[in-house]
Amino acid sequence: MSGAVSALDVRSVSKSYGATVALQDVSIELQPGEVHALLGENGAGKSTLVKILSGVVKPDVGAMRMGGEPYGPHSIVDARRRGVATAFQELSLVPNLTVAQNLSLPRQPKGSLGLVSGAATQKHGAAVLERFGLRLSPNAMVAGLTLAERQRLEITRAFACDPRVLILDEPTAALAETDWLFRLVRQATAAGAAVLYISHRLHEVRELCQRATVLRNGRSIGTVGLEDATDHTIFEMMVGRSQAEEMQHRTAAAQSTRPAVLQAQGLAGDSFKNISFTLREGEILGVAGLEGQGQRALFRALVGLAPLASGSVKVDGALVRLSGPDVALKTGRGIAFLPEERKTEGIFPALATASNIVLPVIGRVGRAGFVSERLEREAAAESSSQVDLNSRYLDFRIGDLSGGNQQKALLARAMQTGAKILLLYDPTRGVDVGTKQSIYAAIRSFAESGGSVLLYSSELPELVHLADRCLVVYGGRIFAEMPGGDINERTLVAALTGHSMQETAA
Amino acid sequence: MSANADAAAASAPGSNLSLAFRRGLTDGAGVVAILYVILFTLYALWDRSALTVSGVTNLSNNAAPLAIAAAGESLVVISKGFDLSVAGVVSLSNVLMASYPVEGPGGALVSLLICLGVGGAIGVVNGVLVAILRLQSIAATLGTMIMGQGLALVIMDAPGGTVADWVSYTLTDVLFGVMPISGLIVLAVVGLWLLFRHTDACTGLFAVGADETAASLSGISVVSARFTAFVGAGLLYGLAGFMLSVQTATGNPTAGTPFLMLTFAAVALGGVSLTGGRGSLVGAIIGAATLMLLQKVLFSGGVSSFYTGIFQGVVMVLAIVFGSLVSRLAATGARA
Amino acid sequence: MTSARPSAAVQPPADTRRTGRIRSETISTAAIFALAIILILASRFVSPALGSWDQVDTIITLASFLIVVAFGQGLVILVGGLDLSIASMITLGGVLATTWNGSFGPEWVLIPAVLLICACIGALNAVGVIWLAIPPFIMTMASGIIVASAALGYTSGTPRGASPDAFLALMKGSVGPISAVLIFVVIFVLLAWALQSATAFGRRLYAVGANREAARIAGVATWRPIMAAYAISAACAGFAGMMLVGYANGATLRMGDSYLLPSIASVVIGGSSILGGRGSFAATVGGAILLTTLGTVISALGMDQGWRTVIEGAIIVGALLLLREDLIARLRNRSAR
Amino acid sequence: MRTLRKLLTTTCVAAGALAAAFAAGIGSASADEAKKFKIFLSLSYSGNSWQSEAANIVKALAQTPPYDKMVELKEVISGTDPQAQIAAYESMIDAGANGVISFPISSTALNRTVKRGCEKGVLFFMYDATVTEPCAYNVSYITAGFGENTAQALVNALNGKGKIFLSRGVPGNSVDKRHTDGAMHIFKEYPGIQVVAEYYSFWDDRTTQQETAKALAAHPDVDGIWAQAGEFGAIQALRDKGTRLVPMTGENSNGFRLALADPEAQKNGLKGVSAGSPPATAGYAFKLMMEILTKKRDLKPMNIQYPLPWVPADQVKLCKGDTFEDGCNAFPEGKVPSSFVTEVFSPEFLPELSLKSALDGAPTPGKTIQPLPADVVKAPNEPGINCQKCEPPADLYKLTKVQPTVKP
Repeated sequence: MSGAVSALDVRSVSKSYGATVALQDVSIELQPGEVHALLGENGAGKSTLVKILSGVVKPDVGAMRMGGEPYGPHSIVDARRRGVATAFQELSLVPNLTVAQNLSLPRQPKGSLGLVSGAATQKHGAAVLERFGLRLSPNAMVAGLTLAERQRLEITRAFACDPRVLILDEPTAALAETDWLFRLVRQATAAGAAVLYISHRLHEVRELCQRATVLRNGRSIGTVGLEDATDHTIFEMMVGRSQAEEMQHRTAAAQSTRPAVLQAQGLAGDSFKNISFTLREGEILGVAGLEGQGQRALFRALVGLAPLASGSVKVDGALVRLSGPDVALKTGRGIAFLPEERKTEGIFPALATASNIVLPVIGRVGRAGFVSERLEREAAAESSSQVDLNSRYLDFRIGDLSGGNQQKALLARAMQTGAKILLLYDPTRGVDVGTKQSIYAAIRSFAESGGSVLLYSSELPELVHLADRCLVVYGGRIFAEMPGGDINERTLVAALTGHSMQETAA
Repeated sequence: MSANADAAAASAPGSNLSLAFRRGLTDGAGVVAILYVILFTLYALWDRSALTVSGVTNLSNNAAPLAIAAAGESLVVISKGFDLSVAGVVSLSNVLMASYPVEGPGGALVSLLICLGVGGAIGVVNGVLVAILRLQSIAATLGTMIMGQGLALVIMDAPGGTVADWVSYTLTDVLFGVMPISGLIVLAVVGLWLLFRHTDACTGLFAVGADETAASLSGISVVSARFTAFVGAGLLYGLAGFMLSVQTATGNPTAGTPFLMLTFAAVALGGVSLTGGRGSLVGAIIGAATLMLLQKVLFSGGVSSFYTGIFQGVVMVLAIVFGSLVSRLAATGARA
Repeated sequence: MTSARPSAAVQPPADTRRTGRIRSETISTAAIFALAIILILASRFVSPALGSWDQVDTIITLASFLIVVAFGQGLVILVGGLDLSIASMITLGGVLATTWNGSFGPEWVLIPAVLLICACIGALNAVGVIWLAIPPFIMTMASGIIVASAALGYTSGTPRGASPDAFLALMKGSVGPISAVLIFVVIFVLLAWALQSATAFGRRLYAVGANREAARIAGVATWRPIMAAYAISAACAGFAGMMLVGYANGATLRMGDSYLLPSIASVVIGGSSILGGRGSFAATVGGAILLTTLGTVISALGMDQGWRTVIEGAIIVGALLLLREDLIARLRNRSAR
Repeated sequence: MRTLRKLLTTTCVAAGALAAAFAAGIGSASADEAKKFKIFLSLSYSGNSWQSEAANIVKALAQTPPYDKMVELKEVISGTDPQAQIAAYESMIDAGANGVISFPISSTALNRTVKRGCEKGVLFFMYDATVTEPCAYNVSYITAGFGENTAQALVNALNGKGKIFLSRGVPGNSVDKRHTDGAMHIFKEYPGIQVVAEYYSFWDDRTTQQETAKALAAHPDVDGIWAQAGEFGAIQALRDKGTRLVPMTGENSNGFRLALADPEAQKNGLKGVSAGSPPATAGYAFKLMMEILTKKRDLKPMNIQYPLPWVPADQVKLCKGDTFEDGCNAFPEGKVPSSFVTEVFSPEFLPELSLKSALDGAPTPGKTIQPLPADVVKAPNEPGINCQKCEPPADLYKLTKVQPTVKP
């Protein structure tokens, strides 16, 4: 990068909370018009850096310059005014306000006598939505939007203030297709903006970014040009050691001979209809679909979290009525569910990791209703080893753990229940490469030991690598079913978008 | 692209009108208003005097103090807090007005300013404790409530004193032979609220009440939102104390105590979500009016006074259940 | 499996994180009790007779009611609710225990029966909260009003009859030099603490309170702990009512009114979150004792009621400021370094 | 969805039922529209026995012939909230009441409404507590000097020196203030008397017991207690600490009178006098009102003083029967709760009443209403108690029941 004055220049910034060191001597430099990736495992300090750049927290030491000027925002608004806008990973939209209001926070357009004008707000909102090709009603309550819609809105809001530096933290976590986002990014960079792009999906990064800066344990390891860095080297920088990523296809055994453990017959519900499939013992049945194709409702319905309008579910051949997760656990060989949203549906931040893991079976650790700390820890340790969760974390509050380890703990909880049927909804959302490996391994060994898995993933490679068979849902229906051999990204993508029925059928 | 398509599909049912209507129901004001109408009909059926000017005037004079206090409380509740200090502020402003009566319109103004001053001051203290020092609102305001009650006792150790006659008679009177002035004052509060609805501060209030982190990441200052809520509430409590004094025309160091539970009942009845972020000051006001009306209805209904409590309780529960059902129906209806 | 173990490579930013919930709570608890003790010692300046064992004994006796009530209140708050019906439940417990005393049968039938009735009413609160989605605040307030007026009607204003002997013995009796109620309080606190902090049930309470949806997904039948919490709260209140009856040998209506706010206050001063999911009973006990001590010391001050009240409020605020979470956290980190 | 609908319907049904209940209520209310006096009984409900006894005897009298044929009595309970009582008064006036007999929650807050009622020709009779509105009849013992007399009695019992507690009533209440002012007027004269603790008992036994316990922790060496209602709690607090009792004065609870008469207690140091607020006032006020309504008596609104009961330890006498006969003034243990206020009866004013009336509000079989003595005792003016802007008499706090036996 030649002498052009950099859009953003961060020099040896450090930040620590109490005794916890989050960032130490981190430096990063963005050129105007470039898309710069920020890589690192969960807990490497990416989020902290984002917070500092966007003015949420102040660094303890370190210098920041923007276009040559010293840059030290004392609030988000200030940062925005100086031209730094952020789309946060934990979406920063206010649920009980409308799309339009959210787009104009914190200052809404004023009408006569300095009062907020609803009409103007709506107009402004509509304009923004139009400009960024978002087909939402400006009056819709954010609470009513799907996760993906919210993510788009979050991104749009960041773009809307035409920043000189744009920070996108995990912008695709909830998006299955990225064209829309990438187009926007390219437009912005073409206009000379610098983009700091944070994602765990390396293929996205390679597609979009020119350079990448890698963080590890709160330190900046270095910056590399992406075209001359192999995945291997990048992983090495991230996890500190060569990262052999081997994913062989599971030998698609003659699954059909194994007994069926979960049979769905003509299920219909909130946003899906006429869903039928059979999950067999030791099988990993993949579910592929763009977001909002009804898969979420389907999964929730299978553990009784959402109502079933019609259809029948058989577990171990017996007709069952699943009225709630607690019932599902006790049904047949047991059904456990790994939910979509870790923070809101998964963890109990204030409780220790061990307690989080054993909660479903808390009654079983100890006697006479009294919990034995020892038994609890043993049980937790046992199942956390299955998901390769370091046992030292067991005593921490789970809230203090990195997202990846939280996810491992939640998977451990699902296995802890002893259920032999797991419904995993996007188990690797927003977790780092290493953790993904551990989770894959855990899922496989679970299946090999006779467990059955229904697996939805927003990342196709996962399905390609893990699934024995794969269902493709589209518009709330099963659009295609492909046996292990046929699963590859090309056919999947085709099916996902609802095209080329005949090809997949063939 | 297809993603966008389904995104649009999911958020299709957002047509302006139905939305406004739904919001009207879901923020509770609608439901409690219906309840009020029903009760008032019963009351009018059983008591001829209900529809006379004096009847209406009594109702509004009776309800005004609680209504305004509830209005204040709802501000804090919307921002996801509890404010017990209402009891202290009402007592304090009441004894102040009775100890230092000032005659005439000017006097009324002076007294009003005193009351607002007291309320505002205690509101500021609450704001500092809760918004800045981040104490739990229910605990902090318990403290300020007790202090307020104490000060009231210091100023006046037994009921007595008189509120200036001009103030107490004029403000409980009727304008143009039909409109009770106390009612007008409540309407004024409603008007202020409707104006406030159109400020960034108000949006901030709701945002903070619903999701503090998201709000702050959206650039809203949580501190100032909370602070505004408590100060605004304090001012309204002061006004409530003023109206109470106007009605009772005298001072009583424990005058505010009954307001504590009643305001919360009114707020909840008015459909303001006690978990924050949802509700309307109007709802709280109607809720208060409903509570006061209920006493009258039970009286004219001739319910044995031992058991009036049972009816009050049942009505409260029914109102809430009904409200939540209607709003949920409205919501689900919109989704379908 | 051959895939590497990156998580091993991730150093936890700082091991002080290990000092999780547990220690911060022990610290705040210790802090509260410290405050109470300081108050007692300081009260010597008010009157030399204060600060004696005698005073401690008085305080424990007077605090015993609050402690019992606050336990129930604490459980309800822990599951994200609030119980405003306890005032009426205290009255109900007292009224039933006295009016039925003798007529209902032996005490070992009477007392459990009364507790059962209270528990059922508590369960009804839970039904309203869980299935009718009524805000706990309004549900318990309403049921409180209903129960109160029912009691009023039932006794037509004058509760008759005397306390069951068991509670006379509990409140007046003594084992050797130690008063019976002191022993009772110790046992009750131990049991209650164990129930909340060391049982599966307690764990579920925390889970449900912290994140009801997550608890449900994790396979907890969330309605059970919630209903249990409300039932226990009501039963505790009823029991406290009977203790009060034993203390004054007679019931009056509204005898519970003076315990509603203090019960909430002791829980919150004890550092529990009013929103649920956080808190320890030990700290709540501390809160209850602190409030009672404050009462005794204040009432010994030789100034008029107004100023006394002001000071009482000021001290409560002061205590809250001292027990602020971030202060405790700072202490914790320092101790962890 | 389906469940929602179901719930919705059920609530509707419930609401319907409620309305029906109302309808039933009004039915019964409008049923007997005979030529009866509409009388309303409006009381605060501190829920203690004093309040219900007062209410009960009024109810009992209203059912005693011939009143049972003339009176339609309706009771309204307003809790402790003046606002609620104002609303109640308004409703009563609008309902065309002939008379309202009431325990006013506030001495001043109700004036406006009372005045309005008077203008509409409603008789307002306040018993025990008072209002400062001149158009209402106040019937009360308050002006009879409870505070100063009991204080003097205590001083006498202590021979003019010692540490004492003041167990007061409700903070910010005018009655409590009047009593305490009277008492302090006496205590101030005796430098030997030292008030070491002053606390509020809310006129309730249990609260008195708890507050006294607190005070005892600070001052175990107390020599005497001056108490308002709730006094029996003070004795229990002393007993909780041991056997030692001290001289004390208090009001009229049966428990206290029994204790005064109990030789054991006397041996342990209890002596004193039982005086104070008599529920009988309510009955007296009611009969006065009826006599005016029935034109048997012509009386302009005024403040009427009810005699202060005064029973020193040596005059406590247990009743054999169910009412005060031949000078008895307390009931044997177990017959009534210890918190029962004995002064419900008055052979002079209320011969119609018996224990049954006081406890259940039922008339005494065979009794009929007897006329009241012709002349009533006018109460002296007391600012803030029974008049707004008026001069207190020069001899306010004059002793009427005891004389000083010790020089200051």
